[in-house]
Amino acid sequence: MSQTTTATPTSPAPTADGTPRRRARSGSWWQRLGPPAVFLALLLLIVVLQPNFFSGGGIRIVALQATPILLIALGQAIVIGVGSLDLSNAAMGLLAAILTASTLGSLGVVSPVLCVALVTLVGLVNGLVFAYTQVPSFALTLGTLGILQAASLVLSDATTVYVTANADVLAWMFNVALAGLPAAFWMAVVLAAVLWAVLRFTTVGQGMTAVGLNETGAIFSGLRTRWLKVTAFTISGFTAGLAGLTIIAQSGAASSFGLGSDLLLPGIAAAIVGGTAITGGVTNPINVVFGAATIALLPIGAAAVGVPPQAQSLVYGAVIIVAVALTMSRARGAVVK
Amino acid sequence: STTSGSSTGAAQEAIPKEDIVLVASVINLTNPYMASMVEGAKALSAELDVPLKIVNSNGSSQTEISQIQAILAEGKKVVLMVNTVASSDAPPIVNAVKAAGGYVTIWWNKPDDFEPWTVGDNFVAFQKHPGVESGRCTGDALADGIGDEGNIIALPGVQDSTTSQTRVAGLEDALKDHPNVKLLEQRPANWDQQIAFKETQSLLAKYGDEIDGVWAADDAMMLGAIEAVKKAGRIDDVKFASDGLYPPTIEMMKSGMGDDAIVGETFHRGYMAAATGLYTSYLAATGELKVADMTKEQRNSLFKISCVTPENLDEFTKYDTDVEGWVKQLVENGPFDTEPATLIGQGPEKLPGS
Amino acid sequence: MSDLKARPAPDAAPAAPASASRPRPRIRGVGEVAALVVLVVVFAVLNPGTFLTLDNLRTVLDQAALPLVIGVGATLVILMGSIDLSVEGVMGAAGMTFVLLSANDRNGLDLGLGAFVVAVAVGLALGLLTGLIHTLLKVPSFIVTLGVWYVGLGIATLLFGQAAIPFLTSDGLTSWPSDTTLGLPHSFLLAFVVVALGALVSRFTRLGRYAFAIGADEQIAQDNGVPVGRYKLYVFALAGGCSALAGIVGSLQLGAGAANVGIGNLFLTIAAVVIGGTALGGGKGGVLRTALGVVLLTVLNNGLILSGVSPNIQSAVSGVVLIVAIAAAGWAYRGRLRIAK
Amino acid sequence: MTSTQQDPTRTTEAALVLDGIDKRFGQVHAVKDVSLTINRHEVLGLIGENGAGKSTLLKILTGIYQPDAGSIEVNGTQVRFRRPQDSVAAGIGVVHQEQSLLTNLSVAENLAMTASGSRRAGTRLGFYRWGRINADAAATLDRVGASIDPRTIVGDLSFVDRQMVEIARAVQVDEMVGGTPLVILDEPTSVLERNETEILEREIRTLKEIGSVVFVSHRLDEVLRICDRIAVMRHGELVAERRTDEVTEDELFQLMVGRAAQATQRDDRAGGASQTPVVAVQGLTRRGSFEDVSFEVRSGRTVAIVGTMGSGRESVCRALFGAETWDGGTIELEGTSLSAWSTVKAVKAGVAYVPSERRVEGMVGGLSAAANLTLSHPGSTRRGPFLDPRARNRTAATWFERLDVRPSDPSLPLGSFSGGNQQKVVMAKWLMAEELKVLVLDHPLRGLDPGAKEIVNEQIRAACRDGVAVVLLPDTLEEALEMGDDILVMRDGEVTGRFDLSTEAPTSLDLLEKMV
Ligand SMILES: Nc1ncnc2c1ncn2[C@@H]1O[C@H](COP(=O)(O)OP(=O)(O)OP(=O)(O)O)[C@@H](O)[C@H]1O
Ligand SMILES: Nc1ncnc2c1ncn2[C@@H]1O[C@H](COP(=O)(O)OP(=O)(O)OP(=O)(O)O)[C@@H](O)[C@H]1O
Ligand SMILES: [Mg+2]
Ligand SMILES: [Mg+2]
Repeated sequence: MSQTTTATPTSPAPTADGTPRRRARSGSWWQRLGPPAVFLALLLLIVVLQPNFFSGGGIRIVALQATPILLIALGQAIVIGVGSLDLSNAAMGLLAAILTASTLGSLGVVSPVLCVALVTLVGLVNGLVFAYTQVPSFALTLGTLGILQAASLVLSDATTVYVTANADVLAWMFNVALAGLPAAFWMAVVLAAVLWAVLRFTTVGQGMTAVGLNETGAIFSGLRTRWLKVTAFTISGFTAGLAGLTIIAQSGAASSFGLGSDLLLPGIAAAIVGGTAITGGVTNPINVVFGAATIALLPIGAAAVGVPPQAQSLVYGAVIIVAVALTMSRARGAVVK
Repeated sequence: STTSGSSTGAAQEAIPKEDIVLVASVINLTNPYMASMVEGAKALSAELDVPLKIVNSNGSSQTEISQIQAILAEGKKVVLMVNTVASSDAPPIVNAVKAAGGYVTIWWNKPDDFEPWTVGDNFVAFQKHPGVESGRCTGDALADGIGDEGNIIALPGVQDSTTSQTRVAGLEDALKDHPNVKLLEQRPANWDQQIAFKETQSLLAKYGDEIDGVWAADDAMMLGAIEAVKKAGRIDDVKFASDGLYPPTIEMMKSGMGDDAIVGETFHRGYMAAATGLYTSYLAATGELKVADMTKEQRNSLFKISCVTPENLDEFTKYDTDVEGWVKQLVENGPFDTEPATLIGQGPEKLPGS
Repeated sequence: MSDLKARPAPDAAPAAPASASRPRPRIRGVGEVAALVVLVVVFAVLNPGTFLTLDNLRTVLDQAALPLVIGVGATLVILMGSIDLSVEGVMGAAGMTFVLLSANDRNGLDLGLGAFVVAVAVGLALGLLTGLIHTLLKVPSFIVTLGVWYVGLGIATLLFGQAAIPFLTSDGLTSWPSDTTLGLPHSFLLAFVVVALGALVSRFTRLGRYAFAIGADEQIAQDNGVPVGRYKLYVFALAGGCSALAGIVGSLQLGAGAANVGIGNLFLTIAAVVIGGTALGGGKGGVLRTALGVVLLTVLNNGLILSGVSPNIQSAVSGVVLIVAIAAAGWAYRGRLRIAK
Repeated sequence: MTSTQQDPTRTTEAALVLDGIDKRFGQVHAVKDVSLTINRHEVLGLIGENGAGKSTLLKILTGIYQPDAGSIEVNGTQVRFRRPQDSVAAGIGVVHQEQSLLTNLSVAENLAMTASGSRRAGTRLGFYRWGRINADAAATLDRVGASIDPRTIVGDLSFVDRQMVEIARAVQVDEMVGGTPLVILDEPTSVLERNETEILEREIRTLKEIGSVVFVSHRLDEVLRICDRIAVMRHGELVAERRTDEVTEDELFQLMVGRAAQATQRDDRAGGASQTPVVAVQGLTRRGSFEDVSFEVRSGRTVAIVGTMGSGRESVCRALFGAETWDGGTIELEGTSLSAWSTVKAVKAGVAYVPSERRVEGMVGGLSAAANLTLSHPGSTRRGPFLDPRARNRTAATWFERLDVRPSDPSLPLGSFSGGNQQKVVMAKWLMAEELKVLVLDHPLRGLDPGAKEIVNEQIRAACRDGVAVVLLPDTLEEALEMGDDILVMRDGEVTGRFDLSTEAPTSLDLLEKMV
């Protein structure tokens, strides 16, 4: 309505104060290019120090290791994007891995589908409890983390669960390579691209960004903020489930303390090194790919360059800080918490 | 023992010594056992005059696997000994080593049905000390130590570790012969001194003076438990038994800490394990050991573990003063016949009663 | 990362003109206290004869000591809207420093009280480093402190070297935390003093008040003349100092140096801060509330052990209790405009 | 930054001299070469359209922004304000356009915060002296006639009370410097009711005795009444300085906007335009906020609700929009009684709400203006679940032109627009909706310049013509009389008076009588 009315322009010169178009906002190009740049710089440094890195397939190893981190980080980045945090998603991935390992033999192809679905459901429940009880996500998912850890222990009978048959259902993920990198990695990259498109080109994505930037404003705009948050947590569950599958594809076994049991902090770090603002509303899943690659590169690079093992932890910590310091978007005067 | 089955994988080619790099992968660098492993690897590296790299997994499977892969990617022929963080790490590591044409021996953890001979020559061997034996020997000692009557608590390691599980199974089996000794409760303490301290504190609060003995799956946890018991003022009334005979444990046993509080231990050494594992791989790499000709016992091996009590302690302390000497012997006698860690049987280990 | 909507309903003010009467007292932390009472009653019923004993009380207090000390720093940091994940790393570095500079079986150094001073200084320095990177490079505290966590562990690992575990050799020293005065373990008394100081600092000093101000709105605080950067630095240093102190006490409890002396303390403390009701978004909460949260969690852990809950599912029980306690405490405040993050 | 000798207005009485001040934000040239003198014992009015650069200039004066060029002289000495404290130390107190109190702290503490660097500090060696701080705060609050307990947490105060605290904080600089203070008030009255404005005027006169005041307001009558001299800004430049006694309101308008004011005659008082009530409120009650409120809004009509602080009218509006619950009574929307009402349902049903607290509630500052514009009712700017950026930019461009939003680039983040321009976008976000039925406006003109006011008012009237029912909480009684078809007076949560302007012609006094 009211398209019918036209207001009398009250100013004779609407262009006088009108500024020239400027598409690029200050710092935004770096926000876009920072994460890949940091990854490439780090890679360059490693190649200079260890020229065999490429020929030995270093990149393939980085992609291999980056895959589960990336999947966890993508979900985390979406949740951080709505201004929350999901401390339980790595544990969901591990649970999915354990369930898949114990059912793949009997259920075949159905098993991974079921397991991912189940973990997605856990994410959904997380989101619902969060939205309706309003327990801060940090506390809620810390609680869920505890529950999931116990579930993993109980379901695995506190031992390592091995895939007994049908391993081929998942093995292709790392056996098949495209352009020298494992299929699972490309799968995760495609997922990142899809999430990027969702955030950029859909109303749901725009809604999630709005919630992350100013939830009150989103509420007063009539957005279904609860559902947007539930969606974010559900996505986190889904990507965690996929991460679980990659763990099985990699090792054919899973246990509560084995591979995949320590993806939480790398996942968060990857999201942030990928330019995700911890305060919410700024998420670029494509850059999270580089964030994950950077995080995966650190231990590999450290070993390749020959950092003494005692000092690796120290170097790792320092590099994370430097990487984020370089990729952070700092609008002038912006508040950083 | 039988000879190994069909060897899949590429035919074994002798690798010139100059192309070899030794790699020892350990779980962390702040546990005395791991420190001892590094010491053994270094001694072997010096003895063979082959360069060595250490991988510090920092308790993370992810870190472990990626660092090993990174080293494989450098192009040198890798001769590897891994103390896996978790059993499930073994397949990806072995596969990566195989793809790169290196040779690997795994220590302590692997899936039971993941046998070296089904993988091929590159997975040279899996080695460990029997856990059941360890649990039996310390369980018996502890039961005897508290006078064959009373209550004990147990501190297993990380819950999903087979090493810990077999040791606990041994303990439980040993207690069958001591009907008056009751295992009150088990609290996993993740191989960690600090966690063991807290868990023991809690259990002391729960059971008070009922506790007569503490069993731990390794010495780091026992040391935490001892501290907690000391602080509760009960060090003279409680007995301890555990696995590993760490240097501080030796001191405590010698000095008769408490009222001779430590009653049972086992002897096996990180440096022996690491050097044995690395040397086995090395022999395969250089072709001195034809993997195809190795017996199953040699490829999935159990090595001797010795029960230590305050009485026979001196028999074992002598080894630690001369690590280089022991490694020299290893190189002389081969990986399977060097006292006190000689090959005694084939894995996987059977749990009592199964 | 959570806060109640700051906005009051402007017209909802009481009908009477805002008279000069004292503002209505705010009853805070009732939910948490109730939860604590419920836990104590439940455990007392489940474990007659073991839970409500002096020995067990001492155990609980001794175990609460480390998170209480850490909680003071963590609360101030979180009040500013930042977070400190470096706790366990700083504890490792400071603890190892302390052990290696005290009477120990690794080296001949024994600086006595000097060891204590140097170790605390290590914590302060790491905290200062955190603060500097955070304020000068504007890296989010989440990441800086994550990095410093690893750096701290790295320092501890380097100090540990490859020799045997360094043991403290002075029994007087190692028994200090669990020795009692007035029936209470020294570790707890120390924690009590630290918490009391923390409460005073946050109520009566510029440092504490500015932490609240920064947490409410950093930009406004800056515009109101609060030197935000400088005070952030102080608070992070203070938090580093608290972690260092905890690392020292932890090492004394262990009687030995261990790089992971702080293991498990980070999440425990942050959970306690959150349960206490300090908003992760900053600006609201307090040291005493965190202390309440710590006691709640310690009692919960202790009670679960006494009740013989299987270790496999203990984390689940803790998780459920954590969620239910916070949900219950905040149930009355749920609202369509409330922002939970 | 050469001498300021050429400045003709400069006298020895100058308290503050600005010379060639220039400031850019990226491409936006917010302040262009402004030279201005503020004399002692003078109230200087600063006016200009939204986005003219007033607030920016004042933020430079208070050390929040650094100028790109130019110099500042205080009492004859050149100064540089690197931080807000520097300007406080120089005796400059300020009420910013946006409220800048720390809502989690007490009133006293907020007042002490600015003072902490100065002589009157309530801290010693870093320790707070609460007794001292509270006493000082009480004295300061007394001066501005605010009866607020200094221990109250600011978050618990009403918007108006908070404004009084801000003013108190600004005027206390004189006690700190002991010299001649300069108090800067950036639109302090936009949220105040008449009686509070009077207190403020009195305070300004007192301040004038000892120092100087810079006063920004879009209410030209107020400016003429309060100020001695008026400086006019347009597009970042200082375009005129006039003595109050030699200028009229119309002239000021012309100077500000660059053209004459249009007579705002209402010609379309919609009599009994439509018979169906769009909104019918019956006995609505919310404990502690309002009680037994009943009214109807018919299609095409405007109900203006007036009342002082605590009247509960804002709560009623929020209930209409689903942002607040109610305990008793009913709201009917086109004949259907509302239950489990929420903002989501309200927006779907065509209810719009322009909140008074724009920055937090009205918009998402980090999103582009175009995204904000289409956030609630994407309408034709989406295809299924997908956004259609081109359609969106077209729509945004249309509305930008219609409301004369500046800068004219809708892809900039809305947060970077000036307050008035933000308000225009927030209005447009609702006006663009085809399904718009009810427009709930909480102080929609707050912070708008006269030109923008006209635009927005015209939009409201146009919406009315299209059959929208409007509920309006006006800034002033005059606005209520101008825009309303019906007027509802509320006091202490109850309706105390009703006027149908098509049959009655109440005066402001009639309304005031029922308000207090
Ligand atoms: N921090 C900032 N970043 C970018 N642009 C800004 C910033 N602050 C102000 N501007 C721009 O500078 C110009 C002047 O804004 P300013 O707030 O000074 O106007 P104003 O005269 O106070 O307007 P109003 O009457 O609406 O308050 C506007 O175009 C605004 O968009
Ligand atoms: N404005 C405030 N904001 C927050 N807390 C306050 C405030 N004023 C007082 N308090 C708290 O209430 C306590 C008592 O304050 P009160 O003003 O009654 O003290 P007082 O008797 O005036 O102190 P003094 O002896 O220093 O003058 C203070 O110690 C402080 O903890
Ligand atoms: Mg302004
Ligand atoms: Mg403005």
